[in-house]
Amino acid sequence: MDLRYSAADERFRAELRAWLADEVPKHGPPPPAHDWPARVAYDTGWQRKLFDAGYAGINWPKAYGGRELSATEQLVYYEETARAAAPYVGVNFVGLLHGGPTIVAEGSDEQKAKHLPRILRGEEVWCQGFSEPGAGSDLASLKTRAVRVGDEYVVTGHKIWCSFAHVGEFCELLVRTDPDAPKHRGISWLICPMHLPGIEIRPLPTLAGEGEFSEVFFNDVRVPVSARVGAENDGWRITNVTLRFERGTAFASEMINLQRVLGEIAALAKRVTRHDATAWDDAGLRRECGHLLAELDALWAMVKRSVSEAAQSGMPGLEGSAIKLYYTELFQRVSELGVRVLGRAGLARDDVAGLPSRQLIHRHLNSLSLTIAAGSSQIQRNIVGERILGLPKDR
Amino acid sequence: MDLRYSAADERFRAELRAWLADEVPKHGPPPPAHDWPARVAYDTGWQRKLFDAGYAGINWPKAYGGRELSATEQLVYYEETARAAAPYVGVNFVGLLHGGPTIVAEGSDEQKAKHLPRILRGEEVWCQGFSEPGAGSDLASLKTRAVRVGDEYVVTGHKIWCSFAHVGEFCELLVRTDPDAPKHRGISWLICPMHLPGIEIRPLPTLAGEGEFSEVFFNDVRVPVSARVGAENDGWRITNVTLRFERGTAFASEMINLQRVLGEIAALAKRVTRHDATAWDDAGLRRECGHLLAELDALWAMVKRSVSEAAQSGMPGLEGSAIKLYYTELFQRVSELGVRVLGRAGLARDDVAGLPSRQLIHRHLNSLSLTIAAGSSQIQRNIVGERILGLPKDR
Amino acid sequence: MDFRLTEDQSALQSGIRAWCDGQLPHERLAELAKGDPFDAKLWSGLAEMGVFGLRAPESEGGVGLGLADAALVFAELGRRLVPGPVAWTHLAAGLVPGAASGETVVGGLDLAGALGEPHLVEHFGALDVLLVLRADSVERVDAKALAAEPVATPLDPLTPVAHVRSLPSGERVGGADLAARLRLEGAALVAALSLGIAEMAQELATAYAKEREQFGRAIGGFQSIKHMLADMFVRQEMARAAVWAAGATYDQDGVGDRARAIASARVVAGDAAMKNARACIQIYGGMGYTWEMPPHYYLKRAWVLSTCFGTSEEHEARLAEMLGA
Amino acid sequence: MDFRLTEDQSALQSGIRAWCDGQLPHERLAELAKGDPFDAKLWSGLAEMGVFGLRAPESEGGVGLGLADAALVFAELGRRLVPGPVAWTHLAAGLVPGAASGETVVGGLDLAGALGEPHLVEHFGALDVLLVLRADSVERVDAKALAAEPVATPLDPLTPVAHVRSLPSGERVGGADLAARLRLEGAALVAALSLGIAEMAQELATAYAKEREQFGRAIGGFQSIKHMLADMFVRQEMARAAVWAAGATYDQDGVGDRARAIASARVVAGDAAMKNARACIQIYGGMGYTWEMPPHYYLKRAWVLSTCFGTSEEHEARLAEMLGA
Repeated sequence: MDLRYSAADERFRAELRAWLADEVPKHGPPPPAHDWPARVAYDTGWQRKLFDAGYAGINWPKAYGGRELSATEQLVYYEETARAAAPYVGVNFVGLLHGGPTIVAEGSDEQKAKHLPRILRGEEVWCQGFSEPGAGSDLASLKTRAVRVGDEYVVTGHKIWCSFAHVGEFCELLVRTDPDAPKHRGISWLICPMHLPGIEIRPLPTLAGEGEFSEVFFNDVRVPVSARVGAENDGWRITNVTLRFERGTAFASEMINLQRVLGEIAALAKRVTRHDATAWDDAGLRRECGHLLAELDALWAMVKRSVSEAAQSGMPGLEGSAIKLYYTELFQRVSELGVRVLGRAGLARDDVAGLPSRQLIHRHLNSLSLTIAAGSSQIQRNIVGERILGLPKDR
Repeated sequence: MDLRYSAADERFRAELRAWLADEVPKHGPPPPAHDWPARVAYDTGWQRKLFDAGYAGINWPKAYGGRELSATEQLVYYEETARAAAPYVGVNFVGLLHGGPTIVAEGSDEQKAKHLPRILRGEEVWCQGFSEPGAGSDLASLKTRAVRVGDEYVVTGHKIWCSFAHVGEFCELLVRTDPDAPKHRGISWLICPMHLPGIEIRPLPTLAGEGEFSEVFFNDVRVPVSARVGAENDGWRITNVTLRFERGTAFASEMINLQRVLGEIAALAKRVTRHDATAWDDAGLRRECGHLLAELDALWAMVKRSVSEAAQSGMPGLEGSAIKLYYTELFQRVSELGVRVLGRAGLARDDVAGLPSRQLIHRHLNSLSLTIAAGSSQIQRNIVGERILGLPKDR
Repeated sequence: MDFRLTEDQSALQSGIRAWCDGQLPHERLAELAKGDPFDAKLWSGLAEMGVFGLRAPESEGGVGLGLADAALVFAELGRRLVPGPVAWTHLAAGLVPGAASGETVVGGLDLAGALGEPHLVEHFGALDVLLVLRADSVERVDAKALAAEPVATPLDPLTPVAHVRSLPSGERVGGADLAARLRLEGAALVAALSLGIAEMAQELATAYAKEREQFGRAIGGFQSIKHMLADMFVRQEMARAAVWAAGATYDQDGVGDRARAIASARVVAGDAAMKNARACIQIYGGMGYTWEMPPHYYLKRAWVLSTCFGTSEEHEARLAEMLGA
Repeated sequence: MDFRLTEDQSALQSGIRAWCDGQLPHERLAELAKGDPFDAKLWSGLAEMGVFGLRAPESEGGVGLGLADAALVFAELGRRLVPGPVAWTHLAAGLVPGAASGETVVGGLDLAGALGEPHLVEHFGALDVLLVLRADSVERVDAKALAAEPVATPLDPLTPVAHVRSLPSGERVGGADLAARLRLEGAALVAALSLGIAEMAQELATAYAKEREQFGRAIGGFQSIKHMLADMFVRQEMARAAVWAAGATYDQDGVGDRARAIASARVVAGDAAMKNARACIQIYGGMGYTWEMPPHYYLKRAWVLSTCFGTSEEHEARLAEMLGA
């Protein structure tokens, strides 16, 4: 058990920190949430800068443009980018943290060569096509059909909660290739180009009001068989690879960010008044903040443990479900506290009287999806109970 | 919606309050928990005094020695006895709040005449014989057999969590009279005299360390058929009558008591020091107390609603499960707060330095059974979900 | 003592419920959110139903009912998220001419509590009069003559707010007693509105859990969902008991401490509204996270209410004082 | 950085676990509770395993390991509820002659925190020396010469306590720095013991939920139980991460703020111990409420620990100060 970073890690940290100190301010503030062309340019532009500086694909193979660094260097990367408040992965989320890692683990050499470098350079934006109106928690019951005709799949179906569909060039698409097999056995994982005829995209506004999500309709869309990742009908196993990446460390930067957010909430509490005192003068509120800090510290220690373990196995472990459960509910509690501290200013989603309502409320509203998306908390508890603790399955 | 008590109610209150003011101090403090003969004498002695003064069986038929008062007068009774810190029902619990009400509702005239007046006079202590080692939450799967031979049932089985078995004269005993019927259809409800040959009682110490509970073994115990309440194999329905009484207002006095307990905890918090201040000087602790008071007020209002409704129907409603859920978890939180306020004094179950450790710790330890006994919180949530909200049954 | 609704109360409750159900089906929420959610037609309907003059004496054109009745009515308004400064206008009946009849639309600012700053006024654009509660006075300000910056994006899409940077002193209409009374009654109305939110959130979630199938069965059959719903029901029923009791305690002499009953109702109902609305979103799953579905409107309104006429923390502190007295 | 246990650490952990499992199977708890739970044979076994001298330098007859290793060992002691003043004697190694070898049994009183009064000393009857921590000093008192009233019924049947009414001043062995260091290390040990409790409570409950059948199936198949167990597991793993990190942060320069890491571990592990022990009783159902079954011993010990070397509230307040700095 050695939590010290090596001299090499610290050199990497110093070099990265210096680079971020220069580049983050230069890249400017993010564009408004509704301005999608600007967001794409901002997010992919930042990714390109990372790539050019050698900071893209920290843990991806060198052969495809990654840096292939150690697990600890990845942690350093997370810590430093969070510390510098570097731009968030944004529209690169699916490519960098979902589809990309899946191709690294399961894709063919051609697929790797075609997609990985472009994802790392910010040239290829990906979107997600997993959930369907009837297949949410029960994702494996998905119904989007892919019928093989020659060397193409003809895809028909209706996907929902597709992140970045309206700006994505490729979609990680789950389809049913064998309708007669048991539900987990008939699924395939496709890389679907989003420019193909027959794809219709309809924005899906969320309670936060903005448009990262869409519904996507596939009407006889012809996807080449060569775009399938892994074997036909082996898509459920591959999906679980994808999800394990998501549940593991995809949110590592966010977790460290949350420590900064909590600090900002504490600072806000010192500014806002409650009767003749500040909100921070209240011992109960201070203890609540202290408790949240303890949980954030524990969470980050858990991520370090998980990364250390995964460094051996090469794969995030099942404890990713435990991390996701804890992280998502903790995020909601931290961000909810921010709204509470705002007091009446929280009735406005725009900054009023110099108080950071916009960001704090946006953060909390967004957080409401965390316990639902990527496997709800209920599903994660089932995974922990059944797959880790060995309890009997639900009937 | 009229929460005012009538002039008659208030006369009853004044009369009862005056009587309690005289009699409660005269009856003296309760004997030590381990001294069962003294406890029986104390509890039944108090019951006799209530009876003689006309305060026994407040809602029981006059024909059997009850007072047959209105629902509101019952509430007045609960309020005043709690206010006066009158002796708890103690060993009379099963007779007065469980078996007795069941006989009132479902017993034969002979059974009523035989048992009800004696219960009210404190002459007949009852005990419970419901749970079995293999039948807890799934009570209906009980296996204690009763084979009919002539005009007797020959009973064989093993009961657990029998309250007051070692001091009880009669047992409300659930037995299986038809082993071939579906589990809910083959149960009967017997009044089993505890002096019969073949009954063996083994005390079951609890985590609170004391002996209200026993295991009871029945070996070919011959119970007269005339002691069956209701029809043969109709015992499950009757049991649910019993449980509804238990979940409804059996704990009404305790609920009001809890308000006094919370006040005592607040008073304690003003006496104990934390650094240079008292525990009560902490705004967070005060708010926690305030929140608990709000919940206690809501609970008592809910009981009043339930009593008003039951006054029409004559039976406690299903909302008893909601009351039980709320009450039991609230009781645990109130009593747990008491232990927390004790600080280091809570390491002793005897009073140290003039702090009321004995009572506060005893109360909290006892409270741990509340979410388990009489249908666990999990079972109550199923009842609320399925029987009130109409959700599909567990598979 | 009879804690059941009287026949009149049942009729009042079902009348207002039927009207609100008709006026504000859930499909209308997203539509209302697009423009100014203050709807003059809806407002005059509320006025005709007697919502504002409910407790004003019949001699003054009011209905002459009590706070218990008002609590029933406001729970119904909460169930359907009726937009507009309903609580302030109701409180102003008898103080501000035209409030009882709804002709004068009255909003307010409560500056006597912990959350004074910044001065955000709900439904400012619709107001004729702004009541300002201070610890020692109640003032009325001409809203039409007041400068305020509308907030482009309110938290609750059905509760527009405007920022009043500089608040002139207004015409004094009462002192500390009136301010205290209005804050107390306001807290009771907030509790009732919150009860309505808790109820509807539970009903929506229960209905959805019966319909929505995953893994080949309705999700309400899974204990994790079933037990969440059971807890929602329990919270709602406890809140209902507390809110009804608060109204009756306020109206009827000798029942109990009025301030305590209202503070308790406010704490329990506020908690129920917030937790049930959160749980409703979670049970709806992905759909609960969409703008089109009703759950988020309930959470956002619960949030707004949590800042009105004293926070839960303030009411808890007040209850603790009573406990410690 | 490698957060996994080294081979030596794994060996240390499994060695102490095997020993504790052998010495203190759950059947022994009720038996130990009948007499004086301080067992001299067990104590010398702990001494031989190096539990007390673990961090003392090898030159002084200690093992020369760090707080991270001590945390592993104390988690194992927590898993089996090892009775005796293990934390105080461990802390006293190097300060009190004979402590490192276990020959001198050392207990203590922490008077620097919020919970000074009343002076209840754990395992008083077994003590040779009493350490008294004050804000500005550490004193040693001859326990054998001290008058104390044994408490007839301790909360934790395995932790007898005695009341010291009048505490004489003892021999000064250090000042404010030493007191602060011992309180910090003590909090880390309490966190580790709590982690052990959280773990074992989860393991007991999981095993029981697989075995116990109701409604024709193992109760662990019902989501309400399954999800409680999942939450118990999550709490335990987060506590483990925090406790291990606290130890390593304390031992290794440049990793982080020592006081913060320990306070965080103490808060999270204390919470995990208390909640898991409570949940364990609930999952055991009626059996969890009996004296004979192990769950209640875990809850009671968690309770005792919650009063040692600073309450959770104190550690939270300290963390808030760091956050606000």
